[in-house]
Amino acid sequence: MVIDALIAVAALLALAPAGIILASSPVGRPTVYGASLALSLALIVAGAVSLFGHHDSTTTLPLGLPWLGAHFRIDALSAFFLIVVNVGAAAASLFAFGYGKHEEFPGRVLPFYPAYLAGMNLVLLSADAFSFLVSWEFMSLSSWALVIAHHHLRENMRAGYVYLLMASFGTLSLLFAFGLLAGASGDYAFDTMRATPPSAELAALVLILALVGAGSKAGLVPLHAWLPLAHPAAPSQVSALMSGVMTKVAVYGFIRIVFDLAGPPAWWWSMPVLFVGAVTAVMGVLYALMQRDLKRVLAYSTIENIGIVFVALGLALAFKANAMNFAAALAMTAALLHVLNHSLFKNLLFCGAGAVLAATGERDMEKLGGLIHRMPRTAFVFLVGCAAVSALPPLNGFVSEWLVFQAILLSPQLASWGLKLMIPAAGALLALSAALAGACFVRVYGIAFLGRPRSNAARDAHESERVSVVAMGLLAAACLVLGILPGFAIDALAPVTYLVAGGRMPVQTAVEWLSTVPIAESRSSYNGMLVFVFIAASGMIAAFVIHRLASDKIRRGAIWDCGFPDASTVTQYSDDSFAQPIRRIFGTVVFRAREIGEMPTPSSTAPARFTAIVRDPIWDTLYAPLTEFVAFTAEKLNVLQFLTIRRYLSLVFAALVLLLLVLASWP
Amino acid sequence: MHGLTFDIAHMLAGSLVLVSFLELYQDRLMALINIYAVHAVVLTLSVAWQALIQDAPHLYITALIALSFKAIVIPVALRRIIVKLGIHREIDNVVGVGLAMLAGIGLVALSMVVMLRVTAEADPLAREDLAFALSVVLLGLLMMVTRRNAVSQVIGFMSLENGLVLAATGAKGMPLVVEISVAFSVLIAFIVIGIFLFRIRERFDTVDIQALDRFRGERR
Amino acid sequence: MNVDALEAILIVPLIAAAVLAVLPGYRLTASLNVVAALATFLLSVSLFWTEPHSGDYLLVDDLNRVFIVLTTFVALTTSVFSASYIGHEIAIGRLSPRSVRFYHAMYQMLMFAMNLALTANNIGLMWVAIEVATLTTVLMVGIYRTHEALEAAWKYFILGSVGIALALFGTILVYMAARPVIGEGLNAMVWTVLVRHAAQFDAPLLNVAFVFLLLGYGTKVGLAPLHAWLPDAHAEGPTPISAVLSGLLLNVALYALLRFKMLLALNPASIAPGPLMVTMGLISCVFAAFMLYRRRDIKRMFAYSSIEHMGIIVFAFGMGGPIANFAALLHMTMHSLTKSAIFFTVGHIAQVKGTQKIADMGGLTVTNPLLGWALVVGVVAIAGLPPMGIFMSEFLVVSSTFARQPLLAILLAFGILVALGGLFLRLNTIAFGEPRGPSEPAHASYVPMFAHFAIVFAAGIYMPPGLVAGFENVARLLG
Amino acid sequence: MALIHDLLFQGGQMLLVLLLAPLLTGFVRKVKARLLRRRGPPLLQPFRDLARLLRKDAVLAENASWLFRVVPYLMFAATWVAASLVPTFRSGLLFSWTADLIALIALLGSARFFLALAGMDVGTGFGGIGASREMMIASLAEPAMMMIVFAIALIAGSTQLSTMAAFMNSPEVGLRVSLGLALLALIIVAVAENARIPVDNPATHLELTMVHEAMVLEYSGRHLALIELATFLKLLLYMSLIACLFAPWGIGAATADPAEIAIGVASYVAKLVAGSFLLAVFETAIAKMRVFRVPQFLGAALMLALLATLLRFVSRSF
Repeated sequence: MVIDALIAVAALLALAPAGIILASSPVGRPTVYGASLALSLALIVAGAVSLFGHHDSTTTLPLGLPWLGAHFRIDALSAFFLIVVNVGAAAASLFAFGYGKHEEFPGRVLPFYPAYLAGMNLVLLSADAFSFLVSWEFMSLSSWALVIAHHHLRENMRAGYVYLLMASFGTLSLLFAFGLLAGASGDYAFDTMRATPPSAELAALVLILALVGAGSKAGLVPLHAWLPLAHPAAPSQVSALMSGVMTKVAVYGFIRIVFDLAGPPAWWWSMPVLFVGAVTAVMGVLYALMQRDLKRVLAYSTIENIGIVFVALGLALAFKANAMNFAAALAMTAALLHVLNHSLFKNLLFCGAGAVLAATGERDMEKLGGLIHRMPRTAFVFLVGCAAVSALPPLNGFVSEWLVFQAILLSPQLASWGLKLMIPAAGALLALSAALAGACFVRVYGIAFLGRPRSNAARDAHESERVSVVAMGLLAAACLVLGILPGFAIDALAPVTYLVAGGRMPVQTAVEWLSTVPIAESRSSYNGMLVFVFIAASGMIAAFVIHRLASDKIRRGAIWDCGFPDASTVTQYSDDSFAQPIRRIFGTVVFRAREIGEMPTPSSTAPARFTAIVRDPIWDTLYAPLTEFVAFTAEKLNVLQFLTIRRYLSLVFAALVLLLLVLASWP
Repeated sequence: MHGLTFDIAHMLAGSLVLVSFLELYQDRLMALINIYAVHAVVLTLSVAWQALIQDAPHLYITALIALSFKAIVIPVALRRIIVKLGIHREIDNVVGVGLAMLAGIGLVALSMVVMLRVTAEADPLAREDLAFALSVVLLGLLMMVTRRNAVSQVIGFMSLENGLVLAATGAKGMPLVVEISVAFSVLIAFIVIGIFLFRIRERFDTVDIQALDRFRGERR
Repeated sequence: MNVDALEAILIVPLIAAAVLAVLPGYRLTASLNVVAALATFLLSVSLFWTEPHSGDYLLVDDLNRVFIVLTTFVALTTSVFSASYIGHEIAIGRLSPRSVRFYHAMYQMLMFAMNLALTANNIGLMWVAIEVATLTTVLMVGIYRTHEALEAAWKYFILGSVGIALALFGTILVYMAARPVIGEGLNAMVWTVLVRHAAQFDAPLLNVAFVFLLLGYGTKVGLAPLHAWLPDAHAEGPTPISAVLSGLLLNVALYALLRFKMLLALNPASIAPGPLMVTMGLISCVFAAFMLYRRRDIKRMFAYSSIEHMGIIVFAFGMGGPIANFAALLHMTMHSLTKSAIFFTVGHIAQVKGTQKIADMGGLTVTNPLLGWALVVGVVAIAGLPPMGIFMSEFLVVSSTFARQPLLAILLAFGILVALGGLFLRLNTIAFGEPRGPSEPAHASYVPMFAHFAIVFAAGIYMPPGLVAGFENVARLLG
Repeated sequence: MALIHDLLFQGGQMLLVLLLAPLLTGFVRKVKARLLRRRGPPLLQPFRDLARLLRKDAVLAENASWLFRVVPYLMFAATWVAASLVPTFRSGLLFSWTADLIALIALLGSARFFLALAGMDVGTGFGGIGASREMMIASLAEPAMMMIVFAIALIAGSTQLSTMAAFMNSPEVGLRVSLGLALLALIIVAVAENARIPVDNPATHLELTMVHEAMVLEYSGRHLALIELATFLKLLLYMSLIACLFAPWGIGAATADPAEIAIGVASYVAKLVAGSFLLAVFETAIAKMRVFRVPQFLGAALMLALLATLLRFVSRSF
């Protein structure tokens, strides 16, 4: 199987130079995106076959490190992520099939797009440290090229720069982790690493390094700084991939290293993961609430969801360390299911944002509005996405979060008191982030799609291409299906959880009425399908009854608005004003948010001004000092470029004397 | 008989160090050049003596080069240059003489410490010789970094190189000594000519190397 | 008389130098230059199967075979590049026909000197060869006769001479150490003999010798704080010379250093050379990384990047061990190829833009796509990003070091990261963004640069077993 | 046979809540009026209002989208389903496993989500105010509610309402600090969720003080009726939730004979009466607070609930 997958990846790689050649020709876009679509479908098949066929397949090519060769392997874990990645890739390609028409520099997108897909797939396939890191960094590099595709915009270049630096930083810390796992002898193959787990303290170090390395790519706070810059900068189908899929590849890297290679976890391992995850979840959604840029909101919401995934992973670690394999399986299932769900609806949302961008040329929500009338289909699928990301039943986002909560409720059986107290606290933060996410997406949808258009661009927006809408529609359908029939996905995940968490959940599809019962029906159960049916049924019954027995007449009238309707669209609630209550409650603490209102004196005709100032604490405290340090050091050292020859000679002289002194003092 | 030969070689090498100190002390260019001539002469003597006691005739060539080129040609050329440049009365040093001397003494001590760790079965003559050679080299470098004027820096370099020749000749039966001394003479000739060229081309109004640095690539 | 390949790779450049010194007309001389370089390259390749005798003066072993082939190959590609480069220089009248004749003669002279230094079996001869190489490059750096060029040449000359002097003193000391064991005369300077008896040498003397050799040849390698000559010499000389300097001369000096390191490694009583090299390598790497940020001259920037990479290589050799040595050799090879290719690109860019000032360059991928993307590829490669070859060596260095000396590895990684930041900061403005500055269509010779990039790329993906075996063998030699 | 039996009960429950909800609101209003020395509207007034609204035509703003018309049905359906899944007089409902307590809360969350969207659909200032404040309140009330669920579920070892009720009925509950805190928090959350004084005033006509009312300002006719009914249902839901969690006395088991069921119904009605009486007293006793005092109010609930969750371990660890 892995051979076939590699062939598909090779085809993707071969597509890249074809992209260079075809970029200028009209057939370029259909060829590249069509081929990418076909190949990612093929890779989905490969992943599905090896996931449901329950057999690993490995191969070694004479590439990469000479004495090692490039090891490739598909086991349950990589098979699952292969499916996730390529479902996202297929959807994005289909979307780009139509959307790519709006691309102004196809020459800077088409070559790198398939290369990027190939990079992500290779990360999942590779089974030795070198190929893993090569693919990892290649993935970053190709996505960097896509981020700076529109290089004439300064902020894009800056985004790309920050992104590349953070990516290399992450790669280096992963490199350290692998260095520890491989030892001085340099056995970089995953099998040998697995066979010889490191000592306890080294393993702990590996955990931290993996958390930093994979976390910087997944966007864990405080290493997330690049993400909200880079994801929006790229073309939308690429943003969808970066947010929906690449972050999942990072999650894969974390699971692979920590759960698979680093040996049995210690009891405290879960603590940093839980802490970082919970903080990330809340911070991410709070950031999202403060943004005006549509795509940036989505990027920050990605950070939030990654936080949720890592909380679930932390739970899995805790249970695994306590040999509660079954609970570990539950937590891991929750994490993986959320990975899948998020990849679906975030893909959908970014595609929708892309459609809006193409239709209006605007990413600033303050200039949108009323799009539900202009682009109804996009509006509908986007609404589904918003509901899913806000974890509303009966959609898929809710199922995974529900599973996370179920896992949290198993925490009392843990041995350590620290965890007993920490996990519910993390749960509180999780609940908070879920509620805030609801607020965030009411804001997004209400401002961008509802209300009255706030700019001419929004007024004469047009529905996006049919094929793009189809792509989004498929994603929306997937969100609904996974929401009402999660059992099948959960059962499919069993081999994965068995591999990495050492246990499996009870078979869900065997439960009557196909409801989801993680532990026992007396304990907790949820049946998305029935909820869906009941809501639909009772809603329709109500409608039917009312329309029959009471009135079904509609009269259109002017806006009521308590009798003072104002024609100008600026009197609508703006995104800032919507966020104001939450900014006041949380922002004053987290973002040192301040509101400055200037009221003109009576009789003066000056307008009243209101400005809200929100600072990014993490950038101010972490990144700004770092950059200043580098700039400062460079400035100071730069003096050495401008010395006289005599001073240079004195340097040599000093070095000589110093070394002689060393010799003289040598024992 | 070994004692006497040893003492003379020792004496000559030591006096070379002494002359280096004199150079370090002397801050008038004209006088400095004269002392350098002396330096070269002493070197010639010690090389000749080595040639005698090692009965290695090819060392006489080295001695000859040292005498003719370093003791006569170069000093004469340098005198002409500095007279032309009108800097023959200039006083030139960065750090005070006293400080320079102190540093020099420190360097000599250092070289002694480093060299005397050498186990004795490497024969004593070589060992002493090396110690002195090393101190001459270090003093030459010290001179280069404590003088601002190109001429005195060249002199510093040349006395450094004298130290090398001293070491090379002290090393019994070392091949290629002649070639090396020739090569170095060429090098020095290059340097002197370089200074001279710059003067002739009216490109730099002084041989002070800082003048060169005004034309550095990236001005601040 | 019969001449075997070993002597031939010395004689051919020598003759070529003599001929080129008298021939007029740059087209003819340039092509002759290429032909001579090609001949030398082929001869050096033949060294692999013809097993030439190693006498008292010359030798071929696995160590210098690698260096020789690399040197002659880059020399060949550079000569091809320099043909088109010099053509342009003459066209705009920056070089007179006379100076071109001189340039070509010097080029072959340099090749001769470097080959001699690499094949010398006699440490005295090696020293002479490196001195000659230095002097020729000094003359070539100053060839433009501008203030800056002369100043750079002068700086190079003074610092180089001091370095030479120190190296000579070290060489003499080695002889002194060897003499009591081996006896007077030539043998005590013959490399193969020295290695055989290294164990009995007098350790303290050897230590002093190594200090002087480290500083002397380290000056040529461009280790901080002995690097001062390097950036200006790269920036002010003709670009082919910058390519040769970065790609080859630094390697040659490094080669000399390695020889003596092996000597010390064989002597148990002497100090371990490793720590010294590791320290200097680390200093150079981090220092150069920071120096990248404030550069305004594109060639000077890449010169500093050369210092950084030399630092990494010396660091790796200092760490020692099969993996680190292998990585260091690989890194050295990849760096030579990449950096010379970058200088090819930069040379053409400078000609297209009519300046070396980074401030006047912008949006190259728009105005001259091929050159611009070539630069991007080069920077990606030199910054150690996959799938280029340097990533493999950096991967091996960092990971193997981290398992042994975590702190050192972190410092090195920090240097690498800072350097990456500096390089891409400039690349962003040069290759991307709105086009800036004048730009005329490039009539460049793309073959050399893309040949190099192709090799570097291939090496990053797949290394032929033969090459690997050779490298591993050498790595074992270096201990 | 058993299935039909269960189906019967489930259907009965659905109709029961539908009928009981307006009655409850009417009763609360009546009591409040009495407390204010007014005669107040008759008990069945809510039914009359609903009927009147249903008969009228719906007037929509000309730029109201399809979402605006769908939301009332969605909201009503979600709330109704949720309400009919809370054990009232008999646990072990047929479909009780369809959604546990967490899912119930989430269902109410979806109802709120869509109502807030509807508030922003027409693009007026008031709708925005309402939506934004509603979501602000929810963003604090939901986590608090979730914490309450944790506190109880960690003790009862289940999030299944029937099981929880059965457990709270059993002697092993004992008297726990954390349960007390949870109850307090739950009451606060219930007050906030149902837009009662002091968080919001259901009877206000001063727009700026409105939260819930501001959202539905544009609604009329049958749509308004459905929203009203949904809010009635929500109040009932929370009351019966508190009842079945903290006063589960008399709730009939799944295997209950008619006598027990009669007891169950009686006790249920009694609980509702008591609850609504307390609510009325509470509402008349205190004044509405400024919107930006609400966060402190709900924050207190969140803290209480979190405290309850953590105290669970010390109160009695088993």
